Amino acid sequence: MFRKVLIANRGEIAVRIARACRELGVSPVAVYSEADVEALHVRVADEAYLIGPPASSESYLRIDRIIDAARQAGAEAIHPGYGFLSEKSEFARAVRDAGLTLIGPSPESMELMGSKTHARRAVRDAGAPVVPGAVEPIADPVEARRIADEIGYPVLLKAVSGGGGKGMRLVGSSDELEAALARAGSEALAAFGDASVYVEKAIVRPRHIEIQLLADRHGNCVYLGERECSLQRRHQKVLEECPATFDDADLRARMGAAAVKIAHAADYEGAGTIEFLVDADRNFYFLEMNTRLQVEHPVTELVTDIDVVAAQIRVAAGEPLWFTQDDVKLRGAAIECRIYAEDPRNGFVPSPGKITSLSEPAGPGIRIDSGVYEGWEVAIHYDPLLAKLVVWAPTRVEAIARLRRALAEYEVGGIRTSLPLFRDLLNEPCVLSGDIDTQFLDRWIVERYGEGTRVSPSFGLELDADLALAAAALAVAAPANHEASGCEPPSSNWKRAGRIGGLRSQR
Amino acid sequence: MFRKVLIANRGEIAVRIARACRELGVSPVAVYSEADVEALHVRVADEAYLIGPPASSESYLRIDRIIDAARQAGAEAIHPGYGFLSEKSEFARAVRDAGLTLIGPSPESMELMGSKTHARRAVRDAGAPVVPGAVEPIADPVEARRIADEIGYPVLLKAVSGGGGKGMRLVGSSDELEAALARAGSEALAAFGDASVYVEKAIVRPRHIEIQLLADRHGNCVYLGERECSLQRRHQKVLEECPATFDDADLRARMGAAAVKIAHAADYEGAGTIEFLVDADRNFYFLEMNTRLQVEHPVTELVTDIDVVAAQIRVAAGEPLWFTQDDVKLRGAAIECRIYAEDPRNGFVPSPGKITSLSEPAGPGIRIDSGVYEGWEVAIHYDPLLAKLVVWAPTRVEAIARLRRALAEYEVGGIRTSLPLFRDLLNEPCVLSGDIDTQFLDRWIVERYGEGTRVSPSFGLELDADLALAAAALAVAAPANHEASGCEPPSSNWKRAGRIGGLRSQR
Amino acid sequence: MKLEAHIDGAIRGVEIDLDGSAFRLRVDGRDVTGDVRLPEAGVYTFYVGSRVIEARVSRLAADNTVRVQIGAETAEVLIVDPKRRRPGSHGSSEGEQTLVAPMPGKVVALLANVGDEVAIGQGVIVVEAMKMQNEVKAAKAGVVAEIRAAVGDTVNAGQVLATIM
Amino acid sequence: MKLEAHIDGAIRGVEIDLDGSAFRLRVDGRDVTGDVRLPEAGVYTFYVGSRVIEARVSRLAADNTVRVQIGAETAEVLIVDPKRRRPGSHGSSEGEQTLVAPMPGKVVALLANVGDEVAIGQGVIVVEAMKMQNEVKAAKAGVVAEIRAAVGDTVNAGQVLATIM
Repeated sequence: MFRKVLIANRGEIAVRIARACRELGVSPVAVYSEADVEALHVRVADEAYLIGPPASSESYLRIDRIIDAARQAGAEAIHPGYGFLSEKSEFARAVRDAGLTLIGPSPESMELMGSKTHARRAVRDAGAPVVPGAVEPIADPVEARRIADEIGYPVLLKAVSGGGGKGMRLVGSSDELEAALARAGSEALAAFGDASVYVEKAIVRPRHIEIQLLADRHGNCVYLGERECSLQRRHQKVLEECPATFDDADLRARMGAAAVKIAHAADYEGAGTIEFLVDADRNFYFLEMNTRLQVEHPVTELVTDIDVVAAQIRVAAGEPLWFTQDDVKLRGAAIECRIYAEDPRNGFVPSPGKITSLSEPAGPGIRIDSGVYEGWEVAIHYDPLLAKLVVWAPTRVEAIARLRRALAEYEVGGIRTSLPLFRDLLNEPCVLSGDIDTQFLDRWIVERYGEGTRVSPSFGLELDADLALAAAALAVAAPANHEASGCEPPSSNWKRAGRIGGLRSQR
Repeated sequence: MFRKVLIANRGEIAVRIARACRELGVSPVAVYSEADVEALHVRVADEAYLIGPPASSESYLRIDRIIDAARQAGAEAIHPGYGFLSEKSEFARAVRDAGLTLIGPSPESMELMGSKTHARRAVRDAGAPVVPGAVEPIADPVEARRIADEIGYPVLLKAVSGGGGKGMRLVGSSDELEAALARAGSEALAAFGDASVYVEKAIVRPRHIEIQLLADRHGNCVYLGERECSLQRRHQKVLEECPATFDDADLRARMGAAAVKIAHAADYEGAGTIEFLVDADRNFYFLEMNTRLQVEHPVTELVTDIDVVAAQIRVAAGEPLWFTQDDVKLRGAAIECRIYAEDPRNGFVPSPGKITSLSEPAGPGIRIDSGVYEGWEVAIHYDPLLAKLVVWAPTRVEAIARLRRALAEYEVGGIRTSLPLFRDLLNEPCVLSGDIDTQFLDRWIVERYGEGTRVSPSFGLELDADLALAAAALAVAAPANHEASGCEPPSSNWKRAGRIGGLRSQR
Repeated sequence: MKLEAHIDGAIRGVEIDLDGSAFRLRVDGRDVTGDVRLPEAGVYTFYVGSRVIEARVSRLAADNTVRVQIGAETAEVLIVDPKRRRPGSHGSSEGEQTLVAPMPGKVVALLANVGDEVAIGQGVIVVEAMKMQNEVKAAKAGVVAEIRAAVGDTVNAGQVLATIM
Repeated sequence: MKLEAHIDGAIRGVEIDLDGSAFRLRVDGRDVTGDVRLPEAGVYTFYVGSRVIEARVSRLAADNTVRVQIGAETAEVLIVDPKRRRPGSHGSSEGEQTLVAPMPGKVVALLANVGDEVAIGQGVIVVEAMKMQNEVKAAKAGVVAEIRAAVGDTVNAGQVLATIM
């Protein structure tokens, strides 16, 4: 096992990795930007290295400084987390060239799976299903029409160099094709400096379901069930679950087998995720591979009992996987909510600022992976993910009840967060029944909140609504009576004589 | 299902039960003494009834006031928690007479199992092993000698009306018997107003292992594995685990079957626990039955995935158990630490007072069941249990590593707690290997801490020790620089120019 | 004391009096009496009859509103003292209101000019950060006295952008 | 500033100076320099070279000592300013020290009389609660000026039991 691991990340995931290190007896080393001197991921580390100014491009994306820090610390390995450098093959290569171990796959695996064309070919060669179409750039409208006719409408036009929905166009029939092609091309050029697009079959109302993989360097690869991540806002996941809402063991086995084949084809090592689209008939199609840890790994951990982060570190240290596919059993249901610093009731504007108070839920079946603390100033420079609330229960229905209870216990003071979104979502019949697809949330947000207009919530009970105003009035207008007095409540020997009297008088 | 449940308890267990109620869609109703107006168990309830002054005898033990409160609230059922009225059959009877449901067994079951003599007879009749001896009070020294000779030395003298170690005497050989008999009798008289004692075989270096049961009113009863509670200080449990440290499936099955037989003999309903002593040869002997929820139920919940508190409420509402013995599978290992407000390094003196800060561990595999919050004044009137830290991991070794990590994250400011005890215990080879018995902890405390003298801990690293003094000095002598400035840290745009310069200069 | 609560576009009168821990509340003609405790900073626990209602209150630095959470439900309220006709007690000197940037970012639009009358809640300046736009709104009615930022300026959190008299 | 740390029966000299967030520490002839931050109340995060050491500090109301926790390890320290020869800055007026009951309970023994000299850490009064006895100790050396409790008295937390000059 390693003696020291440098964590090339920040926020909740850096804290999560530091905890895994401690439990393995490994000393965690942090890196940080000037904005993160007092960040939680620095506070929980044994050592920390300043690597630059706040901008990511000058700090968390600086390969040279991160490798220098690892060398100075004497760390044997680097955990990249997610985002930042985690899927950059040049980082993986630089780490290897420095004689260090990257906790993740080889740069060659990253490059193979990072290229849409190569990944698609590898997946097809491995016998796993891909979305019908061709990822090669199309030469002209005639070729586009030929391919579209072949695979059948509706089709999707996608930017070859793109991602995140830009340069993407849905084409319902052949007479829309030419105009859509022109628009997609110019959007792609504007966004990515490359006008080339390709054509693939549009999967109508697809679910996003992904398979978590773990592979060692001794040829073993297992899948740890699936995750349903269909609830996305503008292609960003907001709530994930394990198992998928329809919990189909046969589909899981087929998707898992396909995912393992793909991993073998990529000569993959470490934790990775194969994302699939699943259509209404439960056909699944390869979407892409994430060659790193996912934000949503905790739901898999809770349902499979396998610590994915600890496993990453152990296989990177050369250990063979200590369990087989048959040992992986799914039990119960887990749901994760991503708590972002953004205002769901006002167009999801970012809400940085100081966290003036923090109450986190606790008790049975609750897990909080947080990167913040009371008093921390959420900066504008980075991803707005503050923490993840994850619940587990024996059934999905019970997990939802538990999540509702946990959300009522959760408060992040001083800033707006996505907590109200989850409270609202749990009143939505389609979410409760699992009747969702990847476009569901975007539609629902427009229906529920409108676009960009603040929606004021209301209380179910008139008494609660009245007391909410009373509390606000007391906090603003009479702080001297309460807050300014050092938060000291009135004497607790005070007697509510009327009440106890009332009880007594009935006897 | 009930609409409202009154929780006749306080502290962490009342909060735990309120959470279970919320998850079942049941409205939790609290009762409280004058000392608990702002207690957490009141704050998390929908309704709360003041039932008297701080002294338990005037509040939490007042059957009349609690039943009045339940009537006023319109609660259909009462959950007694543990301690207080939970094992008082007169309370169970009063609840029944009031037309309400007690979440627990019938008064008849309580009475049967609450009497040592009757319980022992019932257990023996059910074919389960009891400690050899006779629980009938002995008439004179001659009879005592006859019984002791029959069962063989060493023997234990125990008070018939007693419990908790008082009036208990270990007798190694026949020539010690008469003097021990006299002392045990006078101790028993002083403590319980009843001098009668009985003789049973002394189990040498026994383990305390107990079986968790769940029974419905439809004749179904299952056991949820065992718990090892051998680490006790003066007969008070401090650390519990599931499974037992030796994790013996055959023993578990035999003890479980015996426990179920006993429950059937008592016509038992609800959650209950059969406590056994287990000797070095893994023979087990019935010790007593606890006819209520146990403090340590979370370790069972984490290893079996069954929510014991929710199950109690559901079976009390008439539901049949929704799983069979075959469905109960143990996985992984769970350990619970009881965080008490007492000072382990100074003779375990109680340490009431205001909790001035509170940092609780989080992340994977951690569960906190707490009854306190930052700013809460821990009162002298009640049990000193503040919270329970419970960890789960796939193996006991990993659970210990996780517990160590969690203990480093845990801080309760302003008062002394048992946290340092657990940190010290996890450095003890016998605890790590599971080579423990019910007397282990009392011996170890004397060896490690001496009796009643403060032990000052020391830091492993000189730098840590020096900085500890620096922190103390800053906190005491320069509060104006820090705390008094509203806890505002220096600007986070501050540049640690030297460090980043150092990194740069190496390139 | 009598206050105005601006919530969801409406203005509701709130009258609350404290006597030790006892409170008397009047909202929209309804009277509520009971006790209130502050077990933690920002936490108001109300005891009304046998009911316990706990409200977590937090001032949102971004725009001066107060968020109140009871159970899973939340509301955002702007409290105004009608005697003084200015919101809450948040820093501005008598009669003057400063609008500050809620976050570091870039000014992308001015929605009012010096001399314009603005209503409560009316947007005055738009600041963009992380590709999201945020309107800086007037927390009281008045006249724009000064605008200290121009379109294209980079601003820091807390920087004064405009004043309203 | 120069202070004394009373820890585990020994007295250690502690000299610490702050310049913004930079600190210079001298303990037992060893020098340590670095930065220190206070991210949360009571939390001191030290940056020494590349090492990060976080100390959680809490004043124990029971007996005026300060507990410091670093990782899983803790120490209890009494800080004394030798210039003023009185511990910490905990409420007592110059030259006078009050001993208070750390919890509600019953006085079961007096270990010193008015006029007696007492040393730092010497027990003066024993209070019992929950069947456990607790010695109330002198936090500085001095002479017992007054004893305000008798054996058998019931006392409240914080009640003054004795004063030491």
